[in-house]
Amino acid sequence: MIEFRDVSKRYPDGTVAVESFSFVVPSHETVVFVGSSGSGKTTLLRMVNRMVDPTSGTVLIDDQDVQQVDKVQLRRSIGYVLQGVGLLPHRTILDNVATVPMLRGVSRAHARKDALGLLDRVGLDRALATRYPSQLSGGQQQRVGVARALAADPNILLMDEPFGAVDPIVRAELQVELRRLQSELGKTTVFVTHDVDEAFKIGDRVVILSAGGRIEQADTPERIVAHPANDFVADFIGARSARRTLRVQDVDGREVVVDGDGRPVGMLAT
Amino acid sequence: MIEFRDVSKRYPDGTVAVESFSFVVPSHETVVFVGSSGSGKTTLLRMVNRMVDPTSGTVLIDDQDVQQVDKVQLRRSIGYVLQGVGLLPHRTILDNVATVPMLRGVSRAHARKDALGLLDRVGLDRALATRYPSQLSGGQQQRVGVARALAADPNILLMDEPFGAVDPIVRAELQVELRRLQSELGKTTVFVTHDVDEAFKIGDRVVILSAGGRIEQADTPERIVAHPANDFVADFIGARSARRTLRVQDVDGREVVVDGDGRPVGMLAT
Amino acid sequence: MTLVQGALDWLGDPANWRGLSGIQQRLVEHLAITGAVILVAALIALPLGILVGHTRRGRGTVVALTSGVRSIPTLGLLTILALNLGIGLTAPVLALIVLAIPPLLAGAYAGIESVSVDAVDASRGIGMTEWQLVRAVEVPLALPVIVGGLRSATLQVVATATLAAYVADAGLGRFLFSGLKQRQYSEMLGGAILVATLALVLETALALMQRVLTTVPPDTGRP
Amino acid sequence: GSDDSDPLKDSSSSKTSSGETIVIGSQDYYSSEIIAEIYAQALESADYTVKRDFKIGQREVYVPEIENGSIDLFPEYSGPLLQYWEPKTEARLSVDVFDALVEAAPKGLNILDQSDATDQDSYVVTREFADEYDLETLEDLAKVDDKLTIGANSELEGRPNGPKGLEKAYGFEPAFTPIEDSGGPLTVKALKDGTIQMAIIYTADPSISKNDLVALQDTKGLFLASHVVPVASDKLDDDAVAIINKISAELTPEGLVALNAESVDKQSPAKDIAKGWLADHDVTA
Amino acid sequence: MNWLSQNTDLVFDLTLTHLRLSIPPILLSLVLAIAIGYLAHRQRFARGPVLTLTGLLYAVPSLPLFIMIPVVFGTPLRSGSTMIIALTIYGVALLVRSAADAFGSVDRSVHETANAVGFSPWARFWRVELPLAGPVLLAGLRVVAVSTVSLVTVGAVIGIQSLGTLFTDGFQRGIQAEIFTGVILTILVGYLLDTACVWTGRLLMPWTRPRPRTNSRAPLHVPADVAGGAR
Ligand SMILES: Nc1ncnc2c1ncn2[C@@H]1O[C@H](COP(=O)(O)OP(=O)(O)OP(=O)(O)O)[C@@H](O)[C@H]1O
Ligand SMILES: Nc1ncnc2c1ncn2[C@@H]1O[C@H](COP(=O)(O)OP(=O)(O)OP(=O)(O)O)[C@@H](O)[C@H]1O
Ligand SMILES: [Mg+2]
Ligand SMILES: [Mg+2]
Repeated sequence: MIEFRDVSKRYPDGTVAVESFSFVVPSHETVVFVGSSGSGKTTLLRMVNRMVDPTSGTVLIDDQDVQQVDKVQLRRSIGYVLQGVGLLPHRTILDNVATVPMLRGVSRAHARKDALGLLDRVGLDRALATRYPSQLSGGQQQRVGVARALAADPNILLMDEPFGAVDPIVRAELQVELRRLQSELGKTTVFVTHDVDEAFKIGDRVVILSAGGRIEQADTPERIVAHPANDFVADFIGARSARRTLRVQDVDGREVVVDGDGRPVGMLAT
Repeated sequence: MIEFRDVSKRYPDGTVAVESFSFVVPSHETVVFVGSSGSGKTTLLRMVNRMVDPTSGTVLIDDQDVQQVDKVQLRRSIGYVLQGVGLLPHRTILDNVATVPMLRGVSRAHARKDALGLLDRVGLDRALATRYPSQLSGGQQQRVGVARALAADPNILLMDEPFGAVDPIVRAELQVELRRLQSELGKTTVFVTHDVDEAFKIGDRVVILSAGGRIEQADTPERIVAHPANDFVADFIGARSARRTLRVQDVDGREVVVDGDGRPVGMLAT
Repeated sequence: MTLVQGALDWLGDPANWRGLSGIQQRLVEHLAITGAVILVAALIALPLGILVGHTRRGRGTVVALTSGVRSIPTLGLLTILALNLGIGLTAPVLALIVLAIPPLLAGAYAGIESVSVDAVDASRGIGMTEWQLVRAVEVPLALPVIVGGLRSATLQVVATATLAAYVADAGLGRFLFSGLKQRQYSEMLGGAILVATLALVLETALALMQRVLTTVPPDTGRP
Repeated sequence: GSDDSDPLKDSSSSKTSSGETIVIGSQDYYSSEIIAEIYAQALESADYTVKRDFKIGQREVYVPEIENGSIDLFPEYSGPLLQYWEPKTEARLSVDVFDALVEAAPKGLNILDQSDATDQDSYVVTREFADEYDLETLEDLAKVDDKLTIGANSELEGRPNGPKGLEKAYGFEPAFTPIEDSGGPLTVKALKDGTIQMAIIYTADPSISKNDLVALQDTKGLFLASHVVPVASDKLDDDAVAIINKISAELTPEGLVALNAESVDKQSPAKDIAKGWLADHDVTA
Repeated sequence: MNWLSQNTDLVFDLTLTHLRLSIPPILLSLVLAIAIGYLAHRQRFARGPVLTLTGLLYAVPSLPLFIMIPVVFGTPLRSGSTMIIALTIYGVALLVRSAADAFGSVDRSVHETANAVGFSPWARFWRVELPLAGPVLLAGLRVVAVSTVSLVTVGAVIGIQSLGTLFTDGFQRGIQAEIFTGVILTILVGYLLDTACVWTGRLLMPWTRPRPRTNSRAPLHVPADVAGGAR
């Protein structure tokens, strides 16, 4: 369980990124923070592993204040997938995944063996193990990033727009994979994105943020779609837009679901 | 009207990118070529403005063989939005848009005046005119790319994954804008993408390609969704996947359309 | 071209290679001066450059400083130092150290700074200490650029170490000065050829080293 | 000796510059520059047009330019100049050297009257060192059992009065260290530091007395007598020659040391020193 | 400062002479390096040899170079032309790699774009490639400017007047103030030309000006740093 207790963050240059944010991420759940650029998502996420220290308020993990924990130890115990992946370009895929266990003192041979298993887990061919990050496609790199975050078998997983840089098709694949992983592993996960559709696809619970880390609505995806809390949320999720107002159309005897502009979205399951 | 008449392209290194491709793009229509990476989309597109010359076969524009036209002149007469925008980083937005008319000999003052009008047209604030490309967001740059392609008032518009690099939200906006523009201007347009959803949103007609520029199906979006021509197409558009098999679910009294995984997609219009 | 022929003859005469002021001895002296200078300069410049690159502090100062130091005329510096320190190797070695510091420093901080911000942030994020970050990420990734700085420094020092002969009985510069003053132009040109050859050899060795140290494979595009 | 392939010999075509302008050169040596400046100001006050081309490196660089006529007037030193043209010369005494020099001068160059003022190479040691070994002449150096190192411009190493010449004339060969300041302060400092024991310093250099150095007598005639002597091209007319000769007549050995002292101690520019000297001496023809 | 007060004229003259000797080689080496660098950039096979060769020119000590130039070019030894040729050679040695890198730094896609919108190859070079290579070229040019100014002083050893004359003269006469004046003025002249380069760059390349609204670090080009010093 991660608890944000009235946290605020003002950066040295005066920007107030987050103001009085309180929220509890229950254990084994996936919570998605979604909001437009600059709404403070990354700042909030990084408070959990102390990459950012709040100016006021506290963050607690299983009721322990993270300020009491050594930074380096804390970070080694939390899986973190960064906004820009950030693999080490001079290490092979395998060694990238094995980094954290090795930092924690696991022997190289052992760490590598475990890393191989993780590659399978995130759906990467073992043949890629000896490649370098630059020799992988964007989607493959993202998978390595996830494998690295899982390597220390952390209870908590922080993911900062992990699929931001990949194209829509690969992105859709990765989203499906992630859901599979989550159902298998059941980590407490905080996932950050500014794509509402992605949030709906991934989150057990979605938190819609406006500037300064203000919570506009926090609920399950279906309930947010069905009952947006206010105009901000309705606009943000495009509740009134053509792409969300669907209807069913008959095309040569089959029921095609089309959006407000008549563009096909899918078929009605029969 | 653009006609591909049995064109093939074999690159010097032996790669056969396109083999015996024939297709007619009717005037004032938007045709989308969609296919996975390496299926020859870019190669086909570039045959139109002779950035690539086919190894065999002919490309005709309004029944004239493009091989008969001077390359440089041809390119100046066709609007081209490149995979990756490709603005000139050392010229202001205005001068970027005015480039082609100026190359064609229009006076600088005149070209700039016209360019201002084009900024309005693609929905860009005139205040951005004196900025440089790097000072714009990805989505704004894409709009400039489109404005530049329109600057010479071409009859033909070639667009190569113009929205490939922007994030999903901006991408959706740009797709809507492009449809508006198309309905206003009615240019003969060839649009290339590897995102099926984008193809369905933009194309009057969608051509699904497999390796070597082979046409798997060419039809309207609805008909492709309703009746995929073969397994390749069905797989490619994900006809059997969770995201296309929708159903309607009641959430607190409202009809939410959810996909096969139970994730909300939109509301049923009433 | 008789001049070049003369230089080659001078180089080819075994008598010129032997003895306390022979080519062999001068080559050794020249190399020793170069080595000592580079070593001392590296001990000063590399840690400083790495610190600046790592902390991202004081970059402006260092840039201004290196550009200023770079514009100090070595001949002027040498004369001032010599007037105060006397003849011998101290003054030229000091002047050469000053000359070698800017490229080494620039190589070090630019190398560290060129390491991708994402990789650095990620390394912190997964729990590396600052020291581990420097040792295991920043320095290895910066090495090619650092060695690039070393290459320029070496090239400059080898060429400029000839000035040592202005105030000391050492190095290949002796052939240049005495050749000039005694109108033995073949000797002078021969000396120059020796300096350039030495530079070529060192340059090639360092280029090889740079290649070996480049741990990141080239981007091969599609896998 | 000189290579056959001397790149400087024909480096520019020999033509005299246009009109009346007299080009005066000087060595890259402050004392030479002062004398050249005296020539220049004296000629100017006699309404000659003068162009100054001072501080031209060493003899190897400027003599070819005198020979090819790009320089018309140059204050030289009789001994070294003779050795430049006649490396094997046997002349040592003042008059012999002058006569030989007039002989040796290439066609088109005139050696004007030599001055009493001398500025010649001499081997100096510190007073301490001289006392320790009781040195007066170069011959006495044979007594020194310690290491003996000469510091001087690198050209000395190959010259007949360098280490090899000492060996031939006096029977001992010292080590050599180049110091490229023509016997300037660095050389003096090296002497005092004991990094060298012996140096070549010009006799007119005020630093000899200032630093209490001892010039050892050259009993075997290693050095040629070296008087200040103007070298002139045919472009100088009789009046001009008369003025220059008058200057040579007025310039005494002590006078030259005084001029040099003014440059080094008072740090005055050559222009001012020359002006002061001309105010005290009448050189009008 | 006794010396300085008596010699302001001399110092002023020498500073001007110094500038006169510095500026032509800087400009000449720019032009030559652009030509050679572009060639090295376009002809992949030529790149390695051309860059190594020109780079090595920098290792030729200056004194022998001064002697060789009259032989090869027929200029009088003790002349501005000899100096300018020598410094141009060093400038080219420093700048060719920068120039090749500069053209290399121009995004391939820009090249594509220029073709696609209908630039002729000639227009593409002048109006797209050269301006875009500008920033990296400028970075190289700044190094050349500073090192040229510092190298001019070496000419004093063979009698070419410049601020370096103050070193040799001050050395002989034991006047430290004179040497210091020379050193400081050399640094100042270097700074002056460096600043001139920067301002010219800003003027000619408005798109590189520091701009508001972006708080990202200045684009980093690893310095082509092979600068400075005299041989
Ligand atoms: N180190 C910093 N110093 C100053 N301001 C910062 C810093 N980091 C972030 N900010 C500012 O704080 C605000 C919130 O930033 P944050 O990165 O948390 O937003 P975000 O929601 O993650 O945005 P994005 O979707 O663009 O990643 C922004 O206005 C940002 O400019
Ligand atoms: N200049 C070239 N030389 C050699 N092969 C090439 C060249 N350009 C493209 N190809 C190859 O031709 C095939 C088709 O390339 P093309 O760029 O047309 O594909 P695409 O459908 O546009 O792919 P993408 O979606 O990745 O842009 C690919 O196998 C590609 O590797
Ligand atoms: Mg963020
Ligand atoms: Mg393509």
